[in-house]
Amino acid sequence: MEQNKKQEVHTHKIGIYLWIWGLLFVFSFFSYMVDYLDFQGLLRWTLIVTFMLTKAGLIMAIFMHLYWERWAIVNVLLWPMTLIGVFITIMVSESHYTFFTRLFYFVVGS
Amino acid sequence: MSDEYKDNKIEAKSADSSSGGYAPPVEHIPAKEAPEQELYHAKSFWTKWVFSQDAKVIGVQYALTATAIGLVGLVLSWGMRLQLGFPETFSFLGPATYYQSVTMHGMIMVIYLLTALFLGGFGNYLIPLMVGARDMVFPYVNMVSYWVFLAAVLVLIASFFVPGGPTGAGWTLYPPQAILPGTPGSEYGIVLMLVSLSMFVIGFTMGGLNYVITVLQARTRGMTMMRMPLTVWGIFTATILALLAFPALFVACIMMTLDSILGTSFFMPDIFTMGEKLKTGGGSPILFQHLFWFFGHPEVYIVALPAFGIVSDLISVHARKNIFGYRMMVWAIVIIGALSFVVWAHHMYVSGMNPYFGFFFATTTLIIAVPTAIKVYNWVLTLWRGNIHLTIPMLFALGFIVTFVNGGITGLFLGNVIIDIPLSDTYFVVAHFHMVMGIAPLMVVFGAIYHWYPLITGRHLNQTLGKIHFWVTFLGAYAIYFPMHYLGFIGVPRRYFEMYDSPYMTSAIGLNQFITIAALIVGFTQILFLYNIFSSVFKGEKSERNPWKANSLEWHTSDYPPTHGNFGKELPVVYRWPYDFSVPGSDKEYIPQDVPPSQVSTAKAEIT
Amino acid sequence: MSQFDISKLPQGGKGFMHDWGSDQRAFKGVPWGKAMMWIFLVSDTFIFSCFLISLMTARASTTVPWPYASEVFALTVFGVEVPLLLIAIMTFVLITSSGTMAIAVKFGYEKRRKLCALFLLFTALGGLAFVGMQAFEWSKLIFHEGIRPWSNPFGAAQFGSFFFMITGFHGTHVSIGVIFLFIFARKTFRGDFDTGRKGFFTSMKSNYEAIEIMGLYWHFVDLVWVFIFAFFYLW
Amino acid sequence: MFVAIIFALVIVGSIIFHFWSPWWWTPVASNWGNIDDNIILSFWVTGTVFVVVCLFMAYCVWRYRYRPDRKAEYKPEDKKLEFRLTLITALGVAALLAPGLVTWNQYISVPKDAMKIEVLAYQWGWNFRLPGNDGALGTTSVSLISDENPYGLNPEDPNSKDDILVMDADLHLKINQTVKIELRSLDVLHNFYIPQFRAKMDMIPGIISYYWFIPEKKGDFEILCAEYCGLGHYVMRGRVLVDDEKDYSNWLARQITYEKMLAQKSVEKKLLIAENKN
Ligand code: HEA
Ligand code: HEA
Ligand code: CUA
Ligand SMILES: [Cu+2]
Repeated sequence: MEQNKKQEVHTHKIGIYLWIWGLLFVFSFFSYMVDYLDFQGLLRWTLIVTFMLTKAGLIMAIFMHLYWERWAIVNVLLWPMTLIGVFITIMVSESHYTFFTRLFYFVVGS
Repeated sequence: MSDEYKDNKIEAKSADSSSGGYAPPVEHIPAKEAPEQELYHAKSFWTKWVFSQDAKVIGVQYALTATAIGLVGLVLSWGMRLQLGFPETFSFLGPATYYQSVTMHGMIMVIYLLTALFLGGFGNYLIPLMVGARDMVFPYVNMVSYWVFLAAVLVLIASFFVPGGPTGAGWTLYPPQAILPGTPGSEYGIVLMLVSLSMFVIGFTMGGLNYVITVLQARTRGMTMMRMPLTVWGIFTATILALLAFPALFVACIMMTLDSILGTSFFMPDIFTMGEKLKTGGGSPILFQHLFWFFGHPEVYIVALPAFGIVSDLISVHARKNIFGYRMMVWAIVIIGALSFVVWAHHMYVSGMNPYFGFFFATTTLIIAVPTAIKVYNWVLTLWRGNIHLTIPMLFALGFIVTFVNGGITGLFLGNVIIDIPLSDTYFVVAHFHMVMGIAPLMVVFGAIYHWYPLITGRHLNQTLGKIHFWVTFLGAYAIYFPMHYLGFIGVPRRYFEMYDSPYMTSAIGLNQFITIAALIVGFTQILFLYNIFSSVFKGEKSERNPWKANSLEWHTSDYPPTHGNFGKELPVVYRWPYDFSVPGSDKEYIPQDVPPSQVSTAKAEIT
Repeated sequence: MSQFDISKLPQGGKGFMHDWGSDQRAFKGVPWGKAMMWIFLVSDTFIFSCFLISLMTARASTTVPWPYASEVFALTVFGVEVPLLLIAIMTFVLITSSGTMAIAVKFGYEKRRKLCALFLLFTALGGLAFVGMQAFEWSKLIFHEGIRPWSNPFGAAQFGSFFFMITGFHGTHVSIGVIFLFIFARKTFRGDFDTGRKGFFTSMKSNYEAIEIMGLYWHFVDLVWVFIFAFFYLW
Repeated sequence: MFVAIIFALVIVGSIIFHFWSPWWWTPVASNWGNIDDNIILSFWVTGTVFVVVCLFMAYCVWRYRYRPDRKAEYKPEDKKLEFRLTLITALGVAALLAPGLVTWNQYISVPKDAMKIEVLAYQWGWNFRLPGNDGALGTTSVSLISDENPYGLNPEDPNSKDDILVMDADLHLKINQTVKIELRSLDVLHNFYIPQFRAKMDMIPGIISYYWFIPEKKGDFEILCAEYCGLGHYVMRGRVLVDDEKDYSNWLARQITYEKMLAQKSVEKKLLIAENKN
């Protein structure tokens, strides 16, 4: 009986998948162009991350059906990522610290 | 929601209304959301007892394996203590053997004994029974989980027999020292250790997914999250922590294995050793420490949270009183779990990391003390106005409170970054973590075994032996570790093979010998306990059904002890939380979770 | 006893409170296997995150220059150096296979056995192509560029270490996925999910939910590639 | 009865042990006496909580021990009480943390006038390097280490010429001279720890860590390596001698600089070559 219910919840027109597929292509192409056109610095950084997160969001929301799931599960899946966020923040700061002590105290480039 | 019951003197309802608008009417039985679980029915001896897919059997397998390897850890600790107390007398232990013992002792105790015992052992046995499921959701995966765990243990044991012996890098396995000559077992031992850990993680993940999904998706009708016994909450949260923390260990293991066998430089900076510069270079040893403790700190709560949960149930049942502040207890467990991911670098205050981290991590670390303190208060407030049976599980629970508070409080010293500076890497730390991890959760393990042994075997453990076991273990262990803090104050560093020639040690030789003797006595008492466990299977006093008069579902199965499938034809329906002891106005002293309100004579109790 | 009907439950934030406060299931209407796959993927996310965080740390703390990925991974086509060409193709292949997987899942739920099996097969072939190209890339790096896990001619040694480790780990995920895709394609085609034939190992029945679970895994592999692409190749 | 008494005795025994046992920390010999103050504060706050909680528990065990005719109270929660306890605990935590963080801030902020000293650790021993008259230490690299250049000093760096190399496990310090210790390791993790100074920090290969202190008492202190570094970890000790002005300059005068050592070595080398020629 669960099966029947699912049909309404999970089946979508094939079009939406093709759409997303196309979008993923486009965004991959954009991020490829970032490299091809050799953008540098903050611009490169922002563009790459934006495209990356957009693609990730599309895959999760549509292909993995997260958009249609109930909040109870969506929240459980996404909140742990804040822990990753903390870890990233700390490690960014840590690696800069390491880098600058090395520059300061050591003969660099050997 | 609980406002509804505000003016009602009994707030029994409170326990399950917190999480929102859903509170089924009193006699309402919700519809089944899913068909019955399909069970695997074993046909032969092998599939029934050895390659078993029954969570209860798997739980016992896990527990026995963990105990066996735990005894190895115990014996290693004797070797260490003999050397520390009587360095001249027991010179058969060289420094290499000593460091190998320390390492294997630490690793075995934390990972292969406590983690496996609490989650694999108690988790497997109790979760399905307590939430009213027939079995874990994926019995087959669950079985594989045990066998992978066993393989991991065997690899660990194998490392004792390879050339160079097991690794002697300390259980923290810090590179570069772990894989450089100058450390015992830096060639084969360390690789086997890393492989074994990786296997443990893989095996554990299979089991852990089962525990989590069983709690989330396989509860019986009426069993809301807020009606689960705290034991389940503790194990459930700990499992989630494990699923999120073990990845960091796994990654660290892979990277170090590559460093060790392929010569990569993930953790290898520019190093000059043995008269030459190594080819490796540019890596960061601190990175390993971050990865390790991103796993390591949650890990210590992985062994603490199940203990918190179980001890709550022991106290409640044996004091015949509902656990005080159930909701706060649940939230405390969840908050501790979440916070435990943002305190990891308190193990690295003196590691040479970016010094400004000290502010952040000291603050988060001390904040954890608040939810923990709430738990402690609620345990003792449960005793208040209870009707305390001083059974053996209760004694162990009391012992747990004393040792845990003692150890937790020394944690506050260490968490406060500036105080950690002189105390880090001294015996103060060793005393802290043995008190809070070596002794406190073990007290709960013992208490839990005395509590659930009748459920598993249908017989009681011998009470006299049990009393001796408790008193010697509790007083003895306290005598080992309380004075040990003061060694740390004097300045005695941990992981010192011996330092009798040092001015810091002169006053403390006697103390060290005392500690060794106490440790040996406590250690040998465990043999009594093991004897008790094995002989009581056959000779123990037969236990009647539900000997402790507990409410939770595991005592109310159709067969006693429970058999495959746990419950009879129909799964039980749950109407209340598991702590309805001494409900006022009721003629029953306790009301099991599956007793419908209509069968309880008073109007008031029906609220649950 | 009333029938359980998921469509009558509250939605959004209210639904969150309701589901967590309810009995039996916290994730309403989510089968066990799917819930398990989701939680596993969260755990796996932590693994990949740790890998990528380590990469970031190593890269940001080394004083030796980091090789410039878009040159290292350039491919010469008709005498022109095109940066990251192979990687771009690999990316497109993987995304495509993710698309076919999504469609296979759709057909699975509609119980269109043959179409479902067909698209699973497409997906598997896409995965296979991806692994093949990866193997080609590895051999090119090892044999032509002289990149080794422990050293490389372009700069920081960690470049090669992380490259082989992370793409290797991802490639393993893809390979495992491919194997299962083939198995599932066969099972679907044979009609196991319609007849409730018992599994070889578990001796349990399974149904089309298995396809959705497989799909989650496969999309996740694609998802991880999105991050690797950004962090390793483009950064 | 008996159980409650034993538990109470354990607590009382702990207090007695704490106050009357001979084991206590070594007298502080640096400016970090305020770390001791922090510890004492923690002792009082947490010690009180420990004693109160445990004695309360023992009291409950005695007062509410099993009686067949008694019925336990039924009390799921008491929001007010729980809130108060949370608040008190939070205040207690804040009281411990605030002074701790202030002291930590001092610990990581090195005074401007501090004299820099490099402590060099290797498996399993200690060496030291003092700046010469320029007050600065030269940069280093482990790739440069050789017989002529045991510290791996950068010969191009003008700061390194007059650096004083103390190739000995004894370090002398001038009393009341602020020092910033720069910690360097050649091979694995070590930790430079002197209990009387209260300060410690790991040394990590490939990075320089630091701390600072003012030695305020004359004396002879043992250095302990406080981070596990392999088989010789426990024998990796050294000495710090805190001297007065005069003894210190005497000692300093006996040390050689990098330049001098280079000169000496090249003389030796020439001699060696000359010998070989003969
Ligand atoms: C079960 C295991 C467990 C548990 C629960 C804890 C709990 C805590 N630990 Fe511990 N710890 C370890 C196991 C554990 N630890 C291990 C194994 C190590 C060493 C690893 C190694 O290096 O080998 C270690 C090391 C360790 C360190 C690193 C020391 C060092 O190496 O320099 C620190 C530092 O912050 C620390 C802090 C804490 C704190 C603040 C808590 C808190 O969670 C404690 C909270 C509890 C209480 C506070 C008691 C109850 C509270 C009250 C009764 C009220 C309190 C009153 C007031 C606050 C006023 N621990
Ligand atoms: C749960 C964890 C645990 C437990 C139980 C123990 C138990 C003991 N440990 Fe510890 N120990 C560690 C975890 C643990 N240890 C860790 C993580 C380290 C750090 C390693 C490192 O530095 O790398 C360490 C290090 C360590 C040291 C420091 C070595 C050094 O730094 O040089 C010492 C020294 O005395 C010591 C002694 C002991 C003693 C005497 C016992 C016991 O003998 C105490 C008394 C015994 C008991 C209370 C009963 C024990 C029962 C069982 C073990 C299992 C039986 C189970 C069943 C029957 C179900 N241990
Ligand atoms: Cu050097 Cu320990
Ligand atoms: Cu910790």
